[in-house]
Amino acid sequence: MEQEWILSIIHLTSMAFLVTSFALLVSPQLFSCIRFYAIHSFFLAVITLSTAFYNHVYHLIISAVLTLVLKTIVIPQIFFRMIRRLGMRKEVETYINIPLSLLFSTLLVFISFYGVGNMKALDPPLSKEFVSISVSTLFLGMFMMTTRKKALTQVLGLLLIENGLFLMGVTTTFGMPLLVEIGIFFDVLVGAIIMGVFVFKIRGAFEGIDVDKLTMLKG
Amino acid sequence: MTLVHLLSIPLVSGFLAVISPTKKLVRLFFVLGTLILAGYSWYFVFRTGAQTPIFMFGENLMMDALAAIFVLLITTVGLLSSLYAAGYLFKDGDLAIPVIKLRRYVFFFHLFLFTMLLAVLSNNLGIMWIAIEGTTLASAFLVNVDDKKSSIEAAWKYLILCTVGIALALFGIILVYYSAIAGALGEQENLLHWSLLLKKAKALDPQVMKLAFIFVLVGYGTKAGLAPFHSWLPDAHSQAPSPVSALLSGVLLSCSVFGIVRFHILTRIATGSGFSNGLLVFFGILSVAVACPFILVQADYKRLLAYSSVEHMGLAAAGIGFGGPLGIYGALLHIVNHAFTKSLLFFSSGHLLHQFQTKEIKGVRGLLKTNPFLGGIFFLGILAISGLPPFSIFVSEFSILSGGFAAKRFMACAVLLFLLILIFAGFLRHASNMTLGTREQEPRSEKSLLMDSVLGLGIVLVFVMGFYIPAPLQSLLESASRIVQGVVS
Amino acid sequence: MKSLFVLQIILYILGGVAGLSFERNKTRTSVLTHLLAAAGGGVGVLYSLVALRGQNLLVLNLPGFALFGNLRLEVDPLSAFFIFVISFLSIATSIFAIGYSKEFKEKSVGFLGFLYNFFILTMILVVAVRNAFYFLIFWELMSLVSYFLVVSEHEKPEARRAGILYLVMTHAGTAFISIAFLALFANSGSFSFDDFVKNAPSLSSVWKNTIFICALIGFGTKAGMIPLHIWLPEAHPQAPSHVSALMSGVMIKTAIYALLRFIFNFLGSIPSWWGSLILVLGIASTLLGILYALMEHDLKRLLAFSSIENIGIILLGIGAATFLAASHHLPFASFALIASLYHVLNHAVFKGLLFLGAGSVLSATHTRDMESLGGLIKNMPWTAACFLVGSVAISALPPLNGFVSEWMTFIALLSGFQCEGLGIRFFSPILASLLGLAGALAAMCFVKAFGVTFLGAPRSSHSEHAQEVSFSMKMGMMILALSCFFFAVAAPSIVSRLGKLSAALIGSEVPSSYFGRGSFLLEPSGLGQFSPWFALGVFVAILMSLLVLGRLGLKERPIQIGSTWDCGVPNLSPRMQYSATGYSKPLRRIFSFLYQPTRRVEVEDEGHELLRTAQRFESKIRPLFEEVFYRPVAKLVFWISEKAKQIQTGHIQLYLSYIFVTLIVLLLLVRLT
Amino acid sequence: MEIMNYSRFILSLAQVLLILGLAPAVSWFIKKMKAASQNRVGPTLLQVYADLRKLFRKGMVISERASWIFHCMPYVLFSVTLVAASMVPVFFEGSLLGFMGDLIVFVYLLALGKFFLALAALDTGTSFGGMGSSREMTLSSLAEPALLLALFALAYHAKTLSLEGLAAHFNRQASFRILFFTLPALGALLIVAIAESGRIPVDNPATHLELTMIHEAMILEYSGPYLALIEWSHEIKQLIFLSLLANVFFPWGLSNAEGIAGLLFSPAVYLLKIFSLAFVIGWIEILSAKLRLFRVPDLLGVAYVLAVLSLLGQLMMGRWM
Repeated sequence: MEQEWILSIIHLTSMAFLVTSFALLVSPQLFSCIRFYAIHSFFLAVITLSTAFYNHVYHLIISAVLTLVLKTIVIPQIFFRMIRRLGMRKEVETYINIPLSLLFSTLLVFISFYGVGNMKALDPPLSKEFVSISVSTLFLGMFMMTTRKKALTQVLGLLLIENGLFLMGVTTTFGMPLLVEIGIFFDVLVGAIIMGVFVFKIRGAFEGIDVDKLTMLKG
Repeated sequence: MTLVHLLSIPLVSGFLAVISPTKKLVRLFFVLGTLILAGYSWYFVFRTGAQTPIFMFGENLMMDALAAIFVLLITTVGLLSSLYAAGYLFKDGDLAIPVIKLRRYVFFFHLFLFTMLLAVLSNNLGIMWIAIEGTTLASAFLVNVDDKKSSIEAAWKYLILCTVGIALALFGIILVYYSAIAGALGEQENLLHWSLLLKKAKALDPQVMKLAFIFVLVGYGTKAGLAPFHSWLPDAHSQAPSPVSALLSGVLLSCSVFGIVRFHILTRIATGSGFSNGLLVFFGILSVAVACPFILVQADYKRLLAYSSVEHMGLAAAGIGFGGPLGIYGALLHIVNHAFTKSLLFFSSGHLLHQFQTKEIKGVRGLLKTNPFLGGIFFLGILAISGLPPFSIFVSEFSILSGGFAAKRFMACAVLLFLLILIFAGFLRHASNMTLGTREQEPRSEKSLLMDSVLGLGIVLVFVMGFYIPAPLQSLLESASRIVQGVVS
Repeated sequence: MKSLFVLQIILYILGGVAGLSFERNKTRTSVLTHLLAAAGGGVGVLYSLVALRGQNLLVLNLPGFALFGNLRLEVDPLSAFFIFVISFLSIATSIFAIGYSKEFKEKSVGFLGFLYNFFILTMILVVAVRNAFYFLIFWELMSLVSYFLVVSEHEKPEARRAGILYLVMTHAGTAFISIAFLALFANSGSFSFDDFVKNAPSLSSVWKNTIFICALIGFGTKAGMIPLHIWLPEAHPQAPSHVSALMSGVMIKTAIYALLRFIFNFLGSIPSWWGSLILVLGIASTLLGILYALMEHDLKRLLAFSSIENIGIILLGIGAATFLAASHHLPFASFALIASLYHVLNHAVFKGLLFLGAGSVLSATHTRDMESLGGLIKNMPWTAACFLVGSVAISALPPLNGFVSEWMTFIALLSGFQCEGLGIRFFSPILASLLGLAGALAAMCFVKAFGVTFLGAPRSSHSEHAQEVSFSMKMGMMILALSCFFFAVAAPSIVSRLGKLSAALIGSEVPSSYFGRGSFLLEPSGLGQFSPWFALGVFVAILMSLLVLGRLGLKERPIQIGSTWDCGVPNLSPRMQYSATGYSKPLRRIFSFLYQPTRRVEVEDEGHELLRTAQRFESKIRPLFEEVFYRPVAKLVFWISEKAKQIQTGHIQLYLSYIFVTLIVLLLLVRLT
Repeated sequence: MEIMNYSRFILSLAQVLLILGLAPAVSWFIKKMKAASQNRVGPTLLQVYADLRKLFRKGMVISERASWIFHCMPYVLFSVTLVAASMVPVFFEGSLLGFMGDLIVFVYLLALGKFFLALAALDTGTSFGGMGSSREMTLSSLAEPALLLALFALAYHAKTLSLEGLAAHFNRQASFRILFFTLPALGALLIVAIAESGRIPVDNPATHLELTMIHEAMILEYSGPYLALIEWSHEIKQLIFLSLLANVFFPWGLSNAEGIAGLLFSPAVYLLKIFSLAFVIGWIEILSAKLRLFRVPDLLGVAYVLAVLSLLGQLMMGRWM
C-alpha cells in the first residue's frame, strides 16, 4: 500500500524532474536558471530519498541529504553570490532562440527515449523510463552548454548533466558503493569551486564572462 | 603496504613543498620527491616483476603488468619533467617567478602525479573515475601557471570539455555497474572491481556493455585527446609551461587510454564481438586524419607537437583496436615510446621558447648554426616522432601496422600509412625550416646544465629504445599485452 | 669469409668513429676516415668475389626484437654482386674524397666522413639483410644518412628544398615497400625472407599483383624511375661529389636489388604483364631521362638525369628477363638478367667516374654551370682524360664497358624474337631501336658535356685559372677510368661466371654455348656476336699504327699555329663559342611538344635598337611531371589542410557540440545494430 | 680446309683494300653526274685521287685553341671507319672482321667516329664548329633508330644479327618473294645512308654557307693530311653503306670462297651494283633541293616508319606463310 504511494511519488517527481530541466533550459533570466537548478536538484533529492525507502537501501539517505545540502542550497548560493560580485547582466544570451531550442530539446528527449528506451536488459526494478530520463537530462545539459554564451551558464549545464548521472545511478543501481558516492560528490563540489575560480579569472582577464571572447587560440 | 607508499610519496613531498619557506627548499622537495618516487617505483616493479597482480585495500587497488608499465611511465616522465622544471621555472634574475606561484606549482604537480598514479593503480572503476577527474582538476592550475589571457582560456576549455567528457564516462561506469547487478553477480560491495568483472565478464549483458563502452569511449576519449574530442588538447598543451606540457601529453593522455583499455577488455569479452575494436580503430584513424592537416599547416611549434600527440594517441588506439599480440604489444610500446619522445620534444621546445621568445615557427631559424646541441636534438627528435628508424617510434608503429595486417584490416593500414607520409612531410618541412639554414641575429641563451642534461638523457633513451628493449620491460610489455588480449593469467 | 664480412662492417664503423673523434686536425681526420672506408671497400671486394661463386655463402644470425625475428645477414650470389659493386666504387670514391675534402674548410670534415662511412655501411647491410623489418630499418637509415649528406651545405635554400623533396619522396616509397612486405608477412606469418620464399606458392594472384605493384612503386621511387624520379636531379647534385657518385652509382641500385628479390624470389610464378609493364617504364625512363639531361647546363644535374636514363636501361634488361622468364625461355631470361646486372656494375663505374670528374671541375673552378666553363683540358689534362673515358663509356660507344652492357641489353630485348605472340615479336625490336635512339642522344649529351666543359676557350676567369686537382683525386678517377677498359675486355669471362646468380634467381644458367674464345657468340641461338677484347685490340692496333705513321709523315710537314678562323671579324672572344644551351637548341625545337620551352630576350639599348648595349637571352623548359602532377597535388593537399583547419575555431560551444553529436550518432548506431 | 681459310683471309683483305681504293671513285661518280646535269665537264676520275694526294702532301694551320683531341680525331675517325669497313662483306660472303661483332657493333663503331668528330669540332671554340657538331649529333641520333630498326627487321628474317649472316641469308633467298618487306627496309636504309654520308637533301657537301652546312662546318678548321684523312674516311663510310645496301638487297653474285669463276664474276657484279646505287643517290641529289634543318627529322621519321612497315609486313605474312 505504502510502497504504491512511494512509487507513484517517484514517478511524479521524475516527470517534474524532466519538466524542470526544460524550464531550466528555456528560462531567460540567470537567477531563475539557478533557482530552477535548485528545484531540479531538490526533485533529485526527493527521488533518491523515496528510492531509499522504496527498496530499503538506506545508505542512499546519506546521498539524498548530501544532494539536498550541496545542490539545492550551497551551490546555488555560491552562484548567487558570484553573480552579485561579478555584477553581470542578468539575462541569458543564447545562440538560438527559445522556441527553436525547445524544439531541439524535445527532439533530444525523443532520441534518448528511442536510443535506450526499449533495450531489453534495461528494465530496472523500479521503472525503465528513468534511464531515458537521465539520458535526456544529460543531453539537455550538453545542449545548454553548447548554446549558451556565458561561462556561468555552461557550468550550470555541467551541473545539469551531473544531476542526470546521479538520477541514473540512484534509480538503476540504487547508488554506487558509498566510497564512490562520496568521491563523486567531492569531485562535483571541487569542480564547481575551481570553475568558479576560473570564472573570476576570466572576468579579470577578459572583462565580462562571455565565452565568445575566449577564441584567441585556434588552428 | 607498498602501493600505499607509492601513492603517499607525492602527497608528502607536495605537502612539504607547500610548507617550505624558501625557494631553495621548494625546489629541493620538488626534485627529491619525484626522484624518490621514480626510484621506488622502478625498484618495486622490477623486484616483484609484476607478473601477478598485487591487490590492496580490499582489492580497491591493484597493480598488474599493465598498470605497472603506466606507473613506470608516470614516475619516470615525472622525474624528467621535474628535473627540467627545476632548471626551467626556478631560474633567478629578471624573469624569476614569485615563490608563491612556485609553491602552488609544485603542490599541484605532485597532486597531479598522485592522481595519475591512483588512476592507473585503482582496481575499482569508480575510484579510477574519481582519480581521472582529479587529474583534470589538478592539472587545470598547472596549465595556467602564469595568469595570461591565453593560458586562462586554454585552462577553461580544458576544464569544461574534460569535465563533460568525464561525466559521460561516469554514465558508462554506472551502466557497467548496472549490468553487473543485472547479471546478478551476487555480492554488492565490489561489483565495480575490474578484476572481478573480468572474471564474470561473460555474464555481463552485451547490449548494455556496448552502450557503456560508447559512453566510456567518448568520455575518456575526450581526456585521451582522440578526435573529434581532442579540441581542448592543442590549447592546453601549447599554453602550459613546457615541463607540464611534457607531462600532459606524455603521460596524462596515456592514462586515459589506459582507462579505455580496461573497459575495452571487458566489452570485448562480454559482447564476444569486435564491436569495441572497430570503434577504437575508427577513432584512432580519425584522430590521425584530423591531426594531419594541422601538422601540415601550422604556425606554432608547441601546437605542432600537441597535434602530433593527437596523432600518436590515435595510433595507439588503432593498435589496441587491431588487437592480436603484435597490435597490442605495438600499441603499449608506442605509448611508452611516445611518452619519452614527446616529452623530449616539449623540453626542447622549452629551450626554444626561452631562446627565441616566440612560439612561432617562422620565428625560429638556423637553429643548427646558433646552437648545434639543441638544434641537433630537436631535429633528431622530430625525425623520431615522425617515425623514422633508428628511433623507437618506428618500431612500435611498424608493429602496430603489422598487427593491422595480421588482423586483415588492410584498408585501415593503407590509410594510416598514407596519413603518416603526409604528417612526416609536414614535420620535415617545419624541422628543416627551423633548424637548417642560417640566421642573422644571435638569440639570447644562457646555459643550464641541468636542462641540457635532461635533453641529452632523453635523446639517448629515444635512440636506445630504437634497437634494444631491456628484458624486464620486454617481459612486462608481453604480459601486459596478454592481459589486454584477455588471456586471464 | 664471415670474418671478412664482419671486418668490413667494423672498418666502416671505425671510419665513422674516427671521423667524429679527431675534430682538431682536418686533413688527418679526412685521411684517416676515408682510408678506413677504402679499406672496408677492399675487404668487401675480396669476399664478395669469393661469395659470387655461390659456394659457402656466409650467414650471420644476431638476436633482435622478439616479435620480428632475428637479424639475419646473408651473402648469397645476388647480394655478393651488389656488395662487390658498392665496395668497388667506394674504394675509388674514398680515395678521391681524401683530396676532395679539402674543399670543406668551414664545414666539419669529420662529420661528413662519419656520415660517409655509415652511408656505405647501410648500403652493404641493405643488400645483406634477410629480414623485412631490419631491411626497412637499414633502408630508411640509408635514406636518412644520405639526406644529411644532401643537406650538408644547408645554407643554400635549394639544398634544403632538395633535401625535403628527397626524404619525403623516398619515405613515401618506403610506405609502399612496407605495404608489400606486410602483405608478405600476412601471408607467411613471419618477417624472414626465407619464409617469404617458402610461402610464395600460397599467394593469391590478387595479392601477388598488389605486392608487385607496391614494390615497383616503392623501389621505383628510390631508383628514380620515371615518373617517380623528380627528387633525383634535385638531390644528387647537392651532395658532395664523391657522395653523389655513390648515390648515383650504387644507392639507387639497391632498389634494383630489392626489386629483383621481389620479382624472382618472393612472388613465385610470374605473370608476363609484369615484364611488359617494367619494359614500358624502362623505355620511358631511358628516353625522358636522356632528353632532360640534354637540356641541362648544370654539370651535376646533367649527370643525375643521365642516371635516370641508365636506370631505364637496367629496367629494360629486368623487364626482358621477367617477360622471358614468364614465357619460359629461361636461358634468354638469365642472359637478360645478367645484362641488366652487368649494366648495374658498369653504370656504377662510369657514372662514379663522371661524378668524380665533375667534382674535380667543381673544386677547381667552384662552379657547376657549364656556361662559365670551357678549355679545362689544357690546365686539367688528367681530369679531362678521365672524364673523356667516362663520356665514351656512358655514351655506350665501343670498345668501352658501357657498350658491352648496352649490347647485351640489345640482345636481351631482341631475344623476344624467340617468343611466340605477335606483340612481343613486334615490340622487342621497336624497344631495341628506341634504346638505340637513347644511346645516340646520350652520345650527343656527353659530346656537349665534355666539349663545352673541357674544350674550346675558357668562358670565365674561374676556368681560365683552374688548376689540376690533387694526386688522390686523380687516383680515384684513374682507378675507375682503367676499370672502364677492364670491364669491357673481361666482360664475356665475367658474365660467364655469373651463372650461379642467374641460376639462383631464374633457375637456369646462361648456356656456356653463348661464350667462346673470351667473346660473346650467340650464333647457335640465332643472335649476335661480339668479341670485346678483339674489337679493342684491332681498334687500338690500327689507331696506334696510324698515329705512328702520322708522326712520321707529319715530321717534315710545315705546321703553323694560327688563330681560329674568325670570318674576318677581329678578336674572336670566348663568348662567341657555342654555348651549352645553344648546343641542344635543335632538339629543343624538335621535341618542343615535350619540353614546351619558353625564351626571354632582354635588350638594352640607348634609345635606338641599333645602339644596342647589352642583350640577355634565357631559355627555360617546362618540367612536365612537376607541373602536371606533383605541384598540383601538393597545392591540393595544402588547400585541403587550410580548409580542414576551420574545424578548430576556438569556440568552446562548437567543441562541445562535436562531443555531443558524436555521442548521439554512436548511440543511434548501437540502437540500430 | 687450311687453304680455304687462307684464301678466305686473302679475299677479305682484298675486300677492305677494294673499299679503300673505290671510296673516292664513288663520290667522283656522283660529282660527275651532277656536273653532267649542269652541263659542266666535271673532274676526271684521277682528279679525286690527286686531290687526296695533294692534301696529304700539304702542311697544316692549326688553331691555338686546339687540344690533343683535335690532333687525334682524324686518326680515330679513320681507324674506326676502317674497322667498320672490314666488317661488311663486299663481293663474297665472308668479311675480314665479321666474327668480331654484329650489326649493333658495326653501327656503334661508326657512332664512335662521329663522337670524336663532334668533339673535335668543339675543340677550336668557333661558333661554326659548335653549330656543325650540334646539328650533326642531332640528325645522326635521329637517324639511329631508323637504321637499327631496318637492320633488325632484316635480322628478324635472317635469324641472325651478324652482317655476314645477313648477306649470306639474303644471298640464298629467291629475292622476289621477300620484296614486300625488303623494299621498305631498303627505303629506310637509303634515307639513312643519305643522311649519314651528308648528301642532299640532308646536307650539302659542296656548300660553305654558314647556315646550311653541317659536316663541312665541323671540319672547317682542318687542313692538310688531317683533312685528307677525314674526307677519305667520310667517303669510305658512304661506300660502306652503299655496299651494305647492295649486298643485302641485291644479293646476286655474292660468291662464297670456293669457285674461281665466282671470284672473277662477283667483283664485277659488285661494281655494277655499287655504281647503280651511286647513280640513284646522284639522281636524288640532282632532282631534290636541300631540306631545311627542321624538316630533316620528318624525313628520318619517314625512314623509321618504313622500317616499322617492313617489320610489320613480315609479322603479318608470317601469320599465314
